[in-house]
Amino acid sequence: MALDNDLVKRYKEKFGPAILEAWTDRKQAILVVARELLGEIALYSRDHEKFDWLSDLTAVDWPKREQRFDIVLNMYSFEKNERLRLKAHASADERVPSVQGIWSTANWMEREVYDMFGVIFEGHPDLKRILLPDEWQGHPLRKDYDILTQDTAWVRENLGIESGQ
Amino acid sequence: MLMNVFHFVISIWVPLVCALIIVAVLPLVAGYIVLMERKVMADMQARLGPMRVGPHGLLQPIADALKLLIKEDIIPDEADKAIFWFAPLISVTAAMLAMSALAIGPWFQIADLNVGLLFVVGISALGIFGIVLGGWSSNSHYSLLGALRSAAQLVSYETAAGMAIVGGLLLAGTLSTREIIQAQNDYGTWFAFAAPVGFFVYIVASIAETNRAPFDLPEAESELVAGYMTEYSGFRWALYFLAEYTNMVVVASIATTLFLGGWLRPFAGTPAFNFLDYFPSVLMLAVGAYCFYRAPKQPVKVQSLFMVAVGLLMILAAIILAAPLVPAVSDLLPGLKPGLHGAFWFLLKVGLYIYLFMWLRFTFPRYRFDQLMRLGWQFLIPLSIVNVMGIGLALVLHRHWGWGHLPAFGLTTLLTLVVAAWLGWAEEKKDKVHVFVGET
Amino acid sequence: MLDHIVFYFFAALAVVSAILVVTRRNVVQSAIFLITALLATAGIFLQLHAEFLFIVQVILYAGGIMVLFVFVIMLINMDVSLHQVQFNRQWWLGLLLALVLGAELTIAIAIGRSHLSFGEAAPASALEPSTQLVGKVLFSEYMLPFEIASILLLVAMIGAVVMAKKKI
Amino acid sequence: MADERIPFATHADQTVLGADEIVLNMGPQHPSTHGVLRVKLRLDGEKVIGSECVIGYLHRGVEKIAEHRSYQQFAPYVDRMDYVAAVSNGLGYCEAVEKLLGAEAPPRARVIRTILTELQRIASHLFWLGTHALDIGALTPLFYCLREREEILKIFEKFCGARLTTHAFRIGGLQYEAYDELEKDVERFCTPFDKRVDEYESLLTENRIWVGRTKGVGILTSKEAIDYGASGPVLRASGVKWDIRKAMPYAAYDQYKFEIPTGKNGDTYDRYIVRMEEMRQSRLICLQAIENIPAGPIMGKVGKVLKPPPGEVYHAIEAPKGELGYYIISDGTTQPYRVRIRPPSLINLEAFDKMIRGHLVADVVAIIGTLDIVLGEVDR
Repeated sequence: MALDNDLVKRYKEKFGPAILEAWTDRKQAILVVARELLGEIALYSRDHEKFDWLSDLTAVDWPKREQRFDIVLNMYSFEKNERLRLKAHASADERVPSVQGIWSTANWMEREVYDMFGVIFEGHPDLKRILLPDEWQGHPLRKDYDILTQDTAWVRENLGIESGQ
Repeated sequence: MLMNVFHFVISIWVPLVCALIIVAVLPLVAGYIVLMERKVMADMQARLGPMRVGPHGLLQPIADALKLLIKEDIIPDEADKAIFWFAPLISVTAAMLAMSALAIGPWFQIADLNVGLLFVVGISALGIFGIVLGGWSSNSHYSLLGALRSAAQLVSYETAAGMAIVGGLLLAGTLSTREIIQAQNDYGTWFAFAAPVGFFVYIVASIAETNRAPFDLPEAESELVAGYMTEYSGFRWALYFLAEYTNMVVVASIATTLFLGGWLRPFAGTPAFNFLDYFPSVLMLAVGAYCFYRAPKQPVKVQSLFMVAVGLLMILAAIILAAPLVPAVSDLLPGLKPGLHGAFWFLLKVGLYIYLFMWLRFTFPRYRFDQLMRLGWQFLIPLSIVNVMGIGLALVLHRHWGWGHLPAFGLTTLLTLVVAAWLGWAEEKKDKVHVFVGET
Repeated sequence: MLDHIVFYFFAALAVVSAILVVTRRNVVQSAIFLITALLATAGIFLQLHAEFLFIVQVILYAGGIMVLFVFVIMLINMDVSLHQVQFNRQWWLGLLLALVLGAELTIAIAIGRSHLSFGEAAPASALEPSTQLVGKVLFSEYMLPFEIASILLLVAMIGAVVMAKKKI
Repeated sequence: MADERIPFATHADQTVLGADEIVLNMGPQHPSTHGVLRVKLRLDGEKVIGSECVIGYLHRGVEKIAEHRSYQQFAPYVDRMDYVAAVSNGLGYCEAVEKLLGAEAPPRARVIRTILTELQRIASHLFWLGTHALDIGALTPLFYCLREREEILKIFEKFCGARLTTHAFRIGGLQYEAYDELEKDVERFCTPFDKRVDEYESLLTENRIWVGRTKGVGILTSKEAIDYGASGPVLRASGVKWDIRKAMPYAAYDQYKFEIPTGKNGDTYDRYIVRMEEMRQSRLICLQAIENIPAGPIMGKVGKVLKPPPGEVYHAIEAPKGELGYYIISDGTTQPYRVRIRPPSLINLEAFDKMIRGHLVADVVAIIGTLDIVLGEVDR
């Protein structure tokens, strides 16, 4: 159900229209923000709202929606002992501002999101694949990436498995 | 012409036989030291160690040697073949050659050089070539780093060991191993008690010199895989291993000769302790009894037979060692007692010294290379130099000003310890400055 | 008779390895032959019953200086120097000079043979253990040169430390 | 003489001595990288001036598999991630799904879960101590640690039949009733255990070489630890007093008294001290827990077929390595729409490059050991 406590009020008063929605799910606060202002909102959350520890940064693929990717930031505040989840919507070719400058921990997490989803992060020092080999084609965690597409050239050359097509 | 050739052969057949024994027996002894090490390590780590080959793993060294003989000798292709083949030989020959000047017992000595101890130190210094050339010629990054490290370590710790030996030699006044032990006999106490700081420095330096225990940087498994031995396999690798264990025996023998009274029985002078003469045979009897006690418990028939055989062997050794104590036999062969018992005591002390090596290996973690060098250069070498000065002072006090033993040596040891404490404190203080504060 | 055999063996070994040091293309092999040459001279000292000199030669040259040689060879990478042409063109000039020098030497020995007076070889057993002998002489008659030499070495050591100090 | 730092980016090739730098390749096949981690070290002589971690050799695509499995079917996969602490992985996942369902495990199940998770924490720390000491050269602690760990694995085997990948818990509670001598076994293990920890400490804590090798090595200040998102012992050793078991209690942790050890200057020695103290605290928790395990059912009111209402949840627990988080999105079907697992080892590993700057090769091995990473969790 909709969430309207003073935290959300402060965000709305600071960023107004950029805060698109706010609701709680299983008693956890979720804030959907505009993609362009993600960097500023993250900085504001860290400095003013004391969410100084980025617990997790990941993405979710909703292929049916026009802006298919959800970039999810899970933040935690030591002082207030509270968690907040920021969400931003982005379509396949839109670039998301990187929060690596705000929390250094986001470096590898953003690289993994790029590796698994193909989301390009603006301002990331060296955005390249982290888990998969560099020459790998395709982004596995996308919903339209099924088992057959594993059968890439890289697998045939390096693992010596003939094509299953 | 035939006569002097014959005469020449007679005059040197004793050293020849000793040399033959050394070259033949040492690899076997090295093998059994490896077994002893694995058993002691296992015992300290709440496990059993090798038990499969022979009863209690007694045949393990033979099995290891056989395995190494059969294993393929891989030579890396761009390696410098000639030097790659030649390097382990240098190490082994240097280690074996160093054994020649050492006296196992009053009878058993290849050559009583009057530069005895210096010869041993000098020849074992040649061992560095084997390591350095081996590391370089195997043309791999890891072995080059390992060879560099071990060469630097050996060179710096040899100085410390050399100065510690000088400390002992001042007391002995001579370099020949036989006369050193004689000096300790006339002197009454072993030099370890007269120059304790020298003895301590020598222990630490000798551990570092044989690349063992807390100082085994060159083949630190976790960082450089196996240091200079990385590319060696099969018997060539075994040669390096043989060189290391022979070096350990050499270093232990130097310490026994110079500081622990060679083949002298503890409290050799005082007749009150003559019951110690029975100790060798009693020890052998005890080991024999243990073997008989364990024999029926062996799982396989042939192993229990083997245990019985070992038990009998121990009993036989006990009888041989007890022989000189029987008055009838001793006046028949006067030289028998010092010869046999001397060899036993010498080997017992060498064994205990090597046990100390192993004990340290299983309790201490490994030094980092810069700490190792700092310990060597800024603590051990200055300490050993101060120790030499201290011994000199003590000798002057004792011989010219007529002070007694205890006050002279006691005072100088105290002085050296004060200096050691100050050196340790200075190094501690300096340590703080060098801490790498990562503040990129 | 055995002494002659041993002496000629060591002498030949020293000469051959000295030549090999110069002619080898691989630097490490020439370093090894240099070590054998030094050990051969040490062998000759031993054969003359000068044990102390023998062991000092082994420790000092083979154990000390040559370790430094091999150390330096290992540190600087070898590929660069291997490709350079080992022999420059004037090698025959060098050979010529060597022959001239050799000729002069032999002539000088041949003429002056009568004036040279070799002390007759002392019997082996008569010699005192050489270590004490060298020790006594070194600290009695040659005290001054000993002190000067030690100061010289000290200066050299400090110089080396200062040069390498850039990084400590 | 403060030794000047060469910033990584500017003139990478120029080193202090002017000689070109060596790139040393450690792993993925290396005895001390705790699994298939490959580190490209850029060395100037012996000093490390830069590094790059290459991971992914053990990547099995756990998150992709989760989207094609039902909630119960995915539970065993979770044990295979951090295979050294499988029980706490399982606890995290089961509690996350229970939150998603809005169900709650019965008190008896919650207490037994706490006991097993704390035993798993001790086992994981024992394994860390053994391998960490072995990397730094101390051979003996490894065997003492494995001797104790064997006792714990025996308890797991009696409880759920498996020693390592246990799959001990089910969504909603427990599958098996605790075998009757569980309290006795845990007590037989716990009572002598603190003397055992004293045994390890006697070998290492005052050991001059151990202190020399670990003090001042791999320093991570509290500000940097928070910035790099470190969690668990790595964060607490830098002075941040935060533990999810106290901050957001789960299972039955709110019923027991225990302290959270923290260090001061965040070096390898402090992390060692923190983990040793944590083992003692876990032992206290177990002893308190086995005094009264409440009777009652062991399975909550959770149907055979799990269809959680659409929505999402993020549930984090205090795994031995740090905060292990599960972000699960359900679309109302029996299969989760998306399962994101926050791997504490991977996030702790990010601080590795900063920690080894300026140290020697031997310290790199010590720092990998002190981060206590398990490559199964890093790569997922």
